[in-house]
Amino acid sequence: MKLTTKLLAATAMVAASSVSAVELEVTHWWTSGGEAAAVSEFAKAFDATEHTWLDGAIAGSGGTARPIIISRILGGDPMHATQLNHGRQAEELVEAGLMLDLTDVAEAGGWADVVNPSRLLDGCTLDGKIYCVPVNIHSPQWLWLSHDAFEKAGVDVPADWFAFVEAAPALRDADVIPLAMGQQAWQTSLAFGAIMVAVGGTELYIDVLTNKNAEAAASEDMTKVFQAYADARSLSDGSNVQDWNQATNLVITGMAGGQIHGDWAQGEFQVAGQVAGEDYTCLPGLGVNEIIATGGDAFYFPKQDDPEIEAAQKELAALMISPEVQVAFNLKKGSLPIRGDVDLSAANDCMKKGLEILAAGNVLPDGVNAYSADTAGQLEDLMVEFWNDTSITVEDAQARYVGIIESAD
Amino acid sequence: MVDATVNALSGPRGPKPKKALSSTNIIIYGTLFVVCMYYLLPLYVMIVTSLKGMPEVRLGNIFGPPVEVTFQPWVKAWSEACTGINCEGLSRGFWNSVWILVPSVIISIAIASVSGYALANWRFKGSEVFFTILIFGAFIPYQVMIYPIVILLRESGEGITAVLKAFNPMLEAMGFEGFKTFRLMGSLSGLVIVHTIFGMPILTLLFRNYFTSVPEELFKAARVDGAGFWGIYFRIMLPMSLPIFVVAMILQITGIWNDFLFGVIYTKPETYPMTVQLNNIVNSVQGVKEYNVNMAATLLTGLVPLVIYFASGKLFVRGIAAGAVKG
Amino acid sequence: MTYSVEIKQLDLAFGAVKVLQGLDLNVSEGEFLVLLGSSGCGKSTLLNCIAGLLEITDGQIFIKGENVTWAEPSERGIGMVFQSYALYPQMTVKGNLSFGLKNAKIPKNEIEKRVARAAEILQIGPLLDRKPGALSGGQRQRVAIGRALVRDVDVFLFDEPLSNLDAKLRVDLRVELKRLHNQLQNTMIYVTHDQVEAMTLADRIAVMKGGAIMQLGSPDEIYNKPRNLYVADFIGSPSMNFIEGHLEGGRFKVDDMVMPMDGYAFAAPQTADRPATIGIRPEHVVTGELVPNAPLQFAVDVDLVEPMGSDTLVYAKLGQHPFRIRMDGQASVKVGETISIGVDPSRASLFDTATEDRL
Amino acid sequence: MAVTDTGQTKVRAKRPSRLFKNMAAKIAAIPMIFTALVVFVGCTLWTIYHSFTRSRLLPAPDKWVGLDNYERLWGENRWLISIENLAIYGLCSLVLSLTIGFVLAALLDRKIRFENTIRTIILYPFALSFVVTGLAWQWILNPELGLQNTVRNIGWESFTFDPLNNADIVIYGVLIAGIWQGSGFVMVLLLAGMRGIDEDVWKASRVEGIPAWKTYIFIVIPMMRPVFVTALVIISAGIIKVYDLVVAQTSGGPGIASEVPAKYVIEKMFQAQNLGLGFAASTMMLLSVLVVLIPWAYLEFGGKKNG
Repeated sequence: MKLTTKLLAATAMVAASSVSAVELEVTHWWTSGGEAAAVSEFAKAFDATEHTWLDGAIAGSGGTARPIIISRILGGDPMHATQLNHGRQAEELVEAGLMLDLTDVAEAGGWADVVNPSRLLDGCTLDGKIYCVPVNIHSPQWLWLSHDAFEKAGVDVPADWFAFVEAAPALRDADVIPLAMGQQAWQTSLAFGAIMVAVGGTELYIDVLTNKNAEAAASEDMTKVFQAYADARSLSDGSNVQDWNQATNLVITGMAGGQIHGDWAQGEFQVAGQVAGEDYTCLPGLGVNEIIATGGDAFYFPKQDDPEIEAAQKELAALMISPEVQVAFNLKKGSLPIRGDVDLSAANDCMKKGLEILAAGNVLPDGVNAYSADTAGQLEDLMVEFWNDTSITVEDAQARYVGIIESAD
Repeated sequence: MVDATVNALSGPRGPKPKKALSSTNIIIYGTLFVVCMYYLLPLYVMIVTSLKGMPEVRLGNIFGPPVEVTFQPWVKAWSEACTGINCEGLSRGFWNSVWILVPSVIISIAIASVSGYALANWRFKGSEVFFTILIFGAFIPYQVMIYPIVILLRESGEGITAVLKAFNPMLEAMGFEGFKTFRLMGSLSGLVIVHTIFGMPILTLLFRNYFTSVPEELFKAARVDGAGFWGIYFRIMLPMSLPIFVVAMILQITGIWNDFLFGVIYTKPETYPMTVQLNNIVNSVQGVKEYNVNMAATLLTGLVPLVIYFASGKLFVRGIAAGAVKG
Repeated sequence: MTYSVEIKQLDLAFGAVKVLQGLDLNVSEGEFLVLLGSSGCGKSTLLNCIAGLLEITDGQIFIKGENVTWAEPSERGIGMVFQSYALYPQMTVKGNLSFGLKNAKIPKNEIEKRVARAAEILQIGPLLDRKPGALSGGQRQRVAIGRALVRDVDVFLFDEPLSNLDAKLRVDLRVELKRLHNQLQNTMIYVTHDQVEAMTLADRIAVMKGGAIMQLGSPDEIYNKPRNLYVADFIGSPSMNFIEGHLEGGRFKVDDMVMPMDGYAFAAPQTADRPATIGIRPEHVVTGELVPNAPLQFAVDVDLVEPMGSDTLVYAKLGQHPFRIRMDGQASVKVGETISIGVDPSRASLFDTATEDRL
Repeated sequence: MAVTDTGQTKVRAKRPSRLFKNMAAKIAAIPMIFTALVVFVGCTLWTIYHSFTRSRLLPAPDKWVGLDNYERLWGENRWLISIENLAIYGLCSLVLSLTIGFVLAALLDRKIRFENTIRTIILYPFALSFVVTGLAWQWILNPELGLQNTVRNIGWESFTFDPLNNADIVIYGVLIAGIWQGSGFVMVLLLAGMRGIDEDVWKASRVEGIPAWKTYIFIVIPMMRPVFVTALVIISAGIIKVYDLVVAQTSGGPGIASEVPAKYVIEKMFQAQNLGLGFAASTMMLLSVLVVLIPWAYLEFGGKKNG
């Protein structure tokens, strides 16, 4: 421990009486440039208290990190705090009594009043108790477009998905990959969700993903969605990257025309020094339906048997949701803050678009929340398989999709 | 089979190719040359890539030697490459691997050699049955046992904690600090146990076969001379089986160093072994993939087993063959 | 009297396989006993039981009157010499000799004294600091004997100690062993499959077969009065000629030949008529000018002649029966020839064909 | 005292208890017994049992569902693809590594010069981990900057070799790396077997004027049957465990085209939070090992009792 922290800790000890300085190990999978910058805002804020943030970044996507996090919690070696998508993912862990109950912190901070949309807090609630801190709102349905690329192709930057599809041949002629796509399953699945909102509309989206209506999944509208998705995959020929930020990088460098991806992609543009509206354009809801599904990240605090640590955990929880930290974090992350009462004048073009949509209440629940990790995994597998295997017909894919929805839990 | 593998080193047995420049000879040496190229190619590519700057890498000639040699990628891979906001490079993984390796190798070899010795010289009722199960266990896919072992480690960690904490009131009364929670899961000691367990079948087989090949009369003579179980082990068997211990060490060092699966499942980021950290560094991208750094990192990770391999020569061959082939 | 080694009703079984069964054996103080038999007869197993290296199933073993049935090998007061020498390769000769003494916590100067004495007896003084790898086979075997010697024990056990040596060395060491026994006067139990070793070394020989002792007796008894067909066949080289026939009124009859068994010492005075087998050692057959003096005379047809230098071995036919004759090395016999031979029934052996026991 | 000073004076006259006989050996063998019984047998049975339960994030021994997990498993495309990949990878790497291994062994056996050097070169990849192997080949097979690009730069513009981004052939891309890593090992095994053959066989065939290749095929190979069988079993056991190579080289991609069962199991257990399905899949892996192992064990140990 550094001397300054020691001194800080000493003074804090006097101030906060019984609370002594502890190190909290926090795991997360925010390892891309923009994400890492954002998470260090948390770390900075927490280190400013008498405690220390011990970073446990786990590289790779949530898919790699979640197993590590969960196996450590189950294996009796829980970290002190961890990122997890809220919703069904952590349900069993909470049920098994492995997570710290944050209800008293939430009540003290009046979370119920400040968190907007309130659905985010619902995701953290089980049997009336709150177990996690939502830290941001992420909406996956965005289309990111490279001005450079369209300039090369000599066409205007399209205003919506359909215009983008029309412009694709021109991009091809200019040796630009129209659509960048990382090959990990969750990315193709995300694109499917975005196309579903844009092409199929919100009703279909809610019906299938929230109500788990297999009939709706078998409908003709859904066939159109699959068709559009099939078209999209042909646009991504030549995009041989794995990670989402590599795909985003193709857009940033003008090697690809666009990418369907969540608002966190913005962080990468920011790190690359690009300006929204000048170097790139973002279209929420793919520019068709200006509506966004609101997922997001949340932090859980696995139970410890040390009261000192527990106090520090609660302190961190309160800190994460505090206005200043929310602003600092979300500006870097490119996501929206979970409270409406903060000043985001520093936000850029894209973020403001998101804030407006949020303020207008054009929000959808996120698919992730409604399904178990198991079903979500099956859907992802189907999407990535379909995306990569052109021999699967639209009909086959839809039939299998319906099958998964029917047996979903 | 240990003996048979020694044959492998004893010299060729096939027909001798006729004249120095016969067509058969040209075909043989030609084929072998091409084969050697294929095996050397990736190592060569890794080395040249790791010595190039990124602009040169992007030119796209992976086989070309570096125009301008730079060691920057090596430095970066060792001490600067990032996973998340930790930018300590591979060095942390290297030391983790060392801390995993040393106790794992010592403990697994100690336990397996004693087990092999008991099986070879002190058979008791059921010992062959346990041994058979052990050998069959070597073929069980790890995936079948991974999850229950998580539970085993957690429970024994809790058990040990409970035992230790029982002493706490006493220790505190004496003015000492009490024991903290002891964890096997996620800790280095847990991984050491896992490596010891999974190294057991092959090592036990290796030692059992070796000790069986030691003339039984030697063992009898020692018993007549009044030496017991441990006396014979330490005074007679151990001093005469140093080569097999070296073989076992080579086997374990390469095996444990190269492990990925157990490292990823039974540790946490701070204790990740080098292989896992390598995978993370290479697959966690900040903007552009730095292929030269990736290749430097890859080579660094492969360095320890390569050094062991080139240094140990024939013993390595003996080790893998003996470990793999039933005796 | 107390025997040096006393074995009572010894049973040994590996699972269902009974290796030794109800075996009794007494060895007197200072006796040189040889356990002789072909491989698998149980002789080495018996030795291992005496040494305590094999746990017996039932029975008792006494050494010097002490019940050592369940004692550790080192507690029995025995020393053992093995076929493969079994020297500890990483120790010097001296280390090998003193290992057992160190284990028994014998004082250092006492160890020195005993090692020096053993080295002197066996003439291995100059070798003390060498490792076994640098010794010849004969030297190794001496060290192995020395290892038993230093322990100052009552009973020496030898497990085929000369089998790994070449023929000439074997003879030399055999002589030396005999001398050693004369000098030390210890009890020695010696396992071998080599009848020459047995005959030359033993005070008594125990011929073993199938885990049982077939005959226990002096070399002379074993050779001249084999108790059954097996022992008769096993001892002697070339082995005894056997001809199956009938015993009728004290005469042996086969085909149209009749042999009066005059001078033959029957085990029982009035032996009833029965199918019997006569055994005649090839070296007990006389030829040439000695034939007329022999009590019985026959004519045989020569099939094959094996000149061996010192002797000539003749394969012949006595009527329908193959018959081997050991003749002088100078004898000139040709294949196809018919020669006359003489036999002394008092030197022959008669066995009951059914029970195979000596009559 | 009858017993001399080299022995202890206290002599046991009574038969010691069977349990305490050989006590030191039994104590020393405890770790081995623990591994055999608790880990290998216990954990395997535990997993098999739980594969019949509806265990999700946590094991749920009381939620018995019979064969549901297995039905789901075999109805799932990703599993079928994993199995198909394993079959292709397994078959090809068996055939290729045995063929390559044998040919190389035969070449090295022909009294050539530099034998040690060549053997060292062929075997060194085996010392490397699968992660290192996978990453090295990922780089070589990189379409933009790797082999394909180099060949195109030389002038063969239409040259296409991009297995890692083509779902149809990605498994062969993994195979190239796998063979590179493991064939040297097979060669060493076979070479050892080859040199274990009586040299008189070669003398006899030379006396009878049989050409070398015929001697190899009709005499040497049949004589090496046990070595081949052993190599086969070891390669097969290794193939079923393939995990790190795929994770490092392709992460199962593109899409799910290079998934393998071992990866499927890990992901179902720790990621999709469907332990039951993961257990079912790992039980299937175990079954496939037994399919190879039992006939082998029968052949090897069927006649004689002792291993």
